[in-house]
Amino acid sequence: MFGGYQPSFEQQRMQALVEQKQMKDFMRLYSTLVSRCFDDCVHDFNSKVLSENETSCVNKCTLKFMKMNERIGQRFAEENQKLMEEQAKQSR
Amino acid sequence: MFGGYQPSFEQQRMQALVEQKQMKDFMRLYSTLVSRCFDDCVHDFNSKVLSENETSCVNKCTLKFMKMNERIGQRFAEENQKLMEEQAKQSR
Amino acid sequence: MFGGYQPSFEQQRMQALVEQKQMKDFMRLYSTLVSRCFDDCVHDFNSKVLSENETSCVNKCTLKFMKMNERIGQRFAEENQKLMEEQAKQSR
Amino acid sequence: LPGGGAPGYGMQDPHAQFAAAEQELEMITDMFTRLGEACQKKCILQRYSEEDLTKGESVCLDRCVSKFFQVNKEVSEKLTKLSQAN
Amino acid sequence: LPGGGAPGYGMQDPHAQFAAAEQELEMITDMFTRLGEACQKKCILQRYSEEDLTKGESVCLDRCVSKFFQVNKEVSEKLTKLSQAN
Amino acid sequence: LPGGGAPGYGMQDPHAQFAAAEQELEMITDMFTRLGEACQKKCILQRYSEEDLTKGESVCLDRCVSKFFQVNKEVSEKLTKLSQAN
Repeated sequence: MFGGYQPSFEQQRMQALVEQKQMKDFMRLYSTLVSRCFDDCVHDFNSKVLSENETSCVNKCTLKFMKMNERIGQRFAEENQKLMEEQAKQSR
Repeated sequence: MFGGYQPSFEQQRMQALVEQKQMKDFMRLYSTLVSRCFDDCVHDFNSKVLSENETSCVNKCTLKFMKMNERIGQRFAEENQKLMEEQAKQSR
Repeated sequence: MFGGYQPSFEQQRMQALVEQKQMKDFMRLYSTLVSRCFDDCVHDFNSKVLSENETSCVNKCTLKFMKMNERIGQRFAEENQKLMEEQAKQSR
Repeated sequence: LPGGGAPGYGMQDPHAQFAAAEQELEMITDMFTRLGEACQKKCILQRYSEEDLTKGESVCLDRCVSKFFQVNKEVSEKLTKLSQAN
Repeated sequence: LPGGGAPGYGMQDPHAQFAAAEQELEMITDMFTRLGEACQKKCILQRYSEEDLTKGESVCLDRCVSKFFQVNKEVSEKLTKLSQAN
Repeated sequence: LPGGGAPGYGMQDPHAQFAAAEQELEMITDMFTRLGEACQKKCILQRYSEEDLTKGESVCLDRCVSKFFQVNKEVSEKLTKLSQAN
């Protein structure tokens, strides 16, 4: 496939690509989480310090977001798997 | 312009860049389309299967989105053309 | 750190990266500004030409956006600085 | 690396291969992000009164993912038909 | 490739050239995406009762694109003035 | 450049170094963009009756940035705890 290249070299490079992508995805997830919990929990700007209620809301928001994300991730992987199997069947 | 490089080589590379970009744009368009039609057409989560009404809505949504996109694309190209001509005139 | 590479070469490359990033950020800021001011100021499509009111709104919107952005940028830099100092302290 | 005996920058060479693989990853990630946004909007109403997903929210999320994939399939088939008609 | 007789990583070398070309493409695409979102929001009200654009929607889209470019021009001129004033 | 005596594509080589630096820049930019959107939404109510920030808007923006960083810190600590618990 990669004429003149050593497979192992290309594989390393591909793996680095996947790792970069995962890091990028995590960062995107993280900043989505921060901005969403900020949006939903912080409404009062008469003070520059988070109130106890706001802090508690942010903590619940974080946990709920992670659980939601995990559940969606599982379903997504299952559905994606099904899709790939169908496509493999059709291309035979 | 590219001292020491063969133009044809650079041109190939530039073309590959444009093709990658087009593929990326199409993918962005596609995922925008899916998420928009999902948002606008699917509201009932008492079932895990699309109803007939939802399916019909998704189909109309897809067609309407593509037509809208085509029309905006034409106008965008015209306006962009005008803009470039003006800029070319000013820089003379 | 970069065994076998001349630092100055790597530094140049890093600087080019930072410059590209700044250009990209400016472009993102710019297109955010245009679409936001369009969204907030243009509501009438009985004509294809901006009215005086719309033009005036766009101008104020542009100025306000830039001032907001500058102020947020200053605060962001300060808070980011504090954060880095705390992290440096913790990792000692 | 580019140059030497490499075949240029068509789809055959490794640079284009990586770009294609990167784009596929990008596509899947983008879809996942959008699905997450869509299903949060549709299913997570009473947001942060408690930190666990309620039973109702969980079931809604499952169905939401399933329906999102069905919409994906409908759109994909429609676009295929359109491109064949032209 | 970089190195050899290449002039480093300033705007003269091909890497930077490609980066600049890529950014311009990126900019135009970004604008187009945002314009599409804006004009859909402004013009496509009764969304999916039928699959064709109505006459009203079509005219609105045309004007919307035209006005979007005018806003772009206003903003661009304003920023130019601002940067010259500083 | 890649190949020759280079150590492959792990975190040690310059390509990965640049990628990491690029991602950190990306992260900070992304945060800044989101903070800007969030604080505009929270603080700039009466948008364009005048071109200057009002006193109230300015104070609100300052507090908004401060609180955004505190939320960032809370989330970061919570995730660290979660990852240690697993």
